[in-house]
Amino acid sequence: MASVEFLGPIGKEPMEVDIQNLNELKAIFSDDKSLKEWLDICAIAVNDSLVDSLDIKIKPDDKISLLPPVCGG
Amino acid sequence: MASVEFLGPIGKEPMEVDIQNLNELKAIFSDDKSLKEWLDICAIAVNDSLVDSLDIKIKPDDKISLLPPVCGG
Amino acid sequence: MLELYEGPLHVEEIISRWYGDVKDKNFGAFIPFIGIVRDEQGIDGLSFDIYEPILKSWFDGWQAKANQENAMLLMAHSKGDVPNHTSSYISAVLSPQRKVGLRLINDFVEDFKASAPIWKYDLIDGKRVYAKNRSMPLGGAGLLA
Amino acid sequence: MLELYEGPLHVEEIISRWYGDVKDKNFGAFIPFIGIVRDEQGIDGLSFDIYEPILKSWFDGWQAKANQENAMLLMAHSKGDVPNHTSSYISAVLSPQRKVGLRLINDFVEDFKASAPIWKYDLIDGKRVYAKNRSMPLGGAGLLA
Repeated sequence: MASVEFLGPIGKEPMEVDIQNLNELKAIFSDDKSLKEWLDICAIAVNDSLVDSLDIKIKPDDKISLLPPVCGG
Repeated sequence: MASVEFLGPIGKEPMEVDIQNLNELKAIFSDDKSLKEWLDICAIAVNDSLVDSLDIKIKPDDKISLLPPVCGG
Repeated sequence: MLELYEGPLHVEEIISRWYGDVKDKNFGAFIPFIGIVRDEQGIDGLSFDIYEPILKSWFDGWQAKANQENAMLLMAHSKGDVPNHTSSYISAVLSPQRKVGLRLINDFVEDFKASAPIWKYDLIDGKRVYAKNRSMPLGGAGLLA
Repeated sequence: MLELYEGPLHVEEIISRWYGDVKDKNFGAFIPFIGIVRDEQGIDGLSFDIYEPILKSWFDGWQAKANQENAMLLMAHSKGDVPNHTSSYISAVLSPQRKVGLRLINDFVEDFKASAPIWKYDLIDGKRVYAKNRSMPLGGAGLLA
């Protein structure tokens, strides 16, 4: 199972998902009302690297992170 | 008499001159071999303000300064 | 070098230590950018979450870029609560050359604002309120929308 | 504020004092530029002459310009001899806004190099050698030639 973590202000507990790629994660999240306000504005990292394609293959030990808009300093 | 001071590396003692304008100072300096290497590269201040015209009137109490190229920091 | 602290930064200690560590290394310019929390819009301070793995790889990428110009970067940032009129953030550039240093501190701080995985909250009546309006989406945002 | 010192600057003292003086004044960004004398081309250090009346009016002009953007400038410079690996020059900008601060520190330091009436000498074998090649003529240079 790949893990999914929700960083910063999202305030949602981590979860585990059984998926082959990010398209499948998008489908899972499409029903999740708690994420509605976040999906538009979150970037996605796989194993701590930002990704820009839903076709990325996901392996069982992968870590997927949702990163909301940032403001350091 | 107006005073003339030679700043920074010029290393020349201050002098007093009886002149009406900077044209007359230019004429006085044209014979001064110790200033030959400096006149091309020096800026001129009258009473601590840089000037850009030889026609500036000089009054008896004025202070004229020669400022060679700078490098602070 | 990247330093993370709980709560406000001890600016005097950090700057003095960094200066002591680098002054013999023949960099001609040392340019720190020090961020101080402003008292505005009724906040008591700011609070920060940091995602350290991506912050570190972002910083290491900039360090490599700076090293190519014979320069070096230092950074300190707070986690958790930082009261008004204290510091949450210091970035510094060391460079042999003034112009390279001035360009790098500008570009580094601007990219920090756009890219560092840090989330900011206003502290209002003891609560953390996500500073959503001042925050910037990272590259690729909206992929799962 | 403009501070002139005989010999090298006490960087830790100056930065800590400035920070203490300004941290409650609601500037969000404090950006010092610290110049450190590099050991190069066999010099033992640098030495400086300053013409204070024109330095002060130049600085006051910049201070007025900074104030128009709600920013503030601080500067310290050495007179006389400054050994390698010590500091001869600090300029700092305080600004409510990051971008204004970063622009001002760049423009102020660059104009300082071009306009401040300060003469630099290399210290070589105990002698002062005017750094003519690194120096820049002021505006209107050559008027009496």
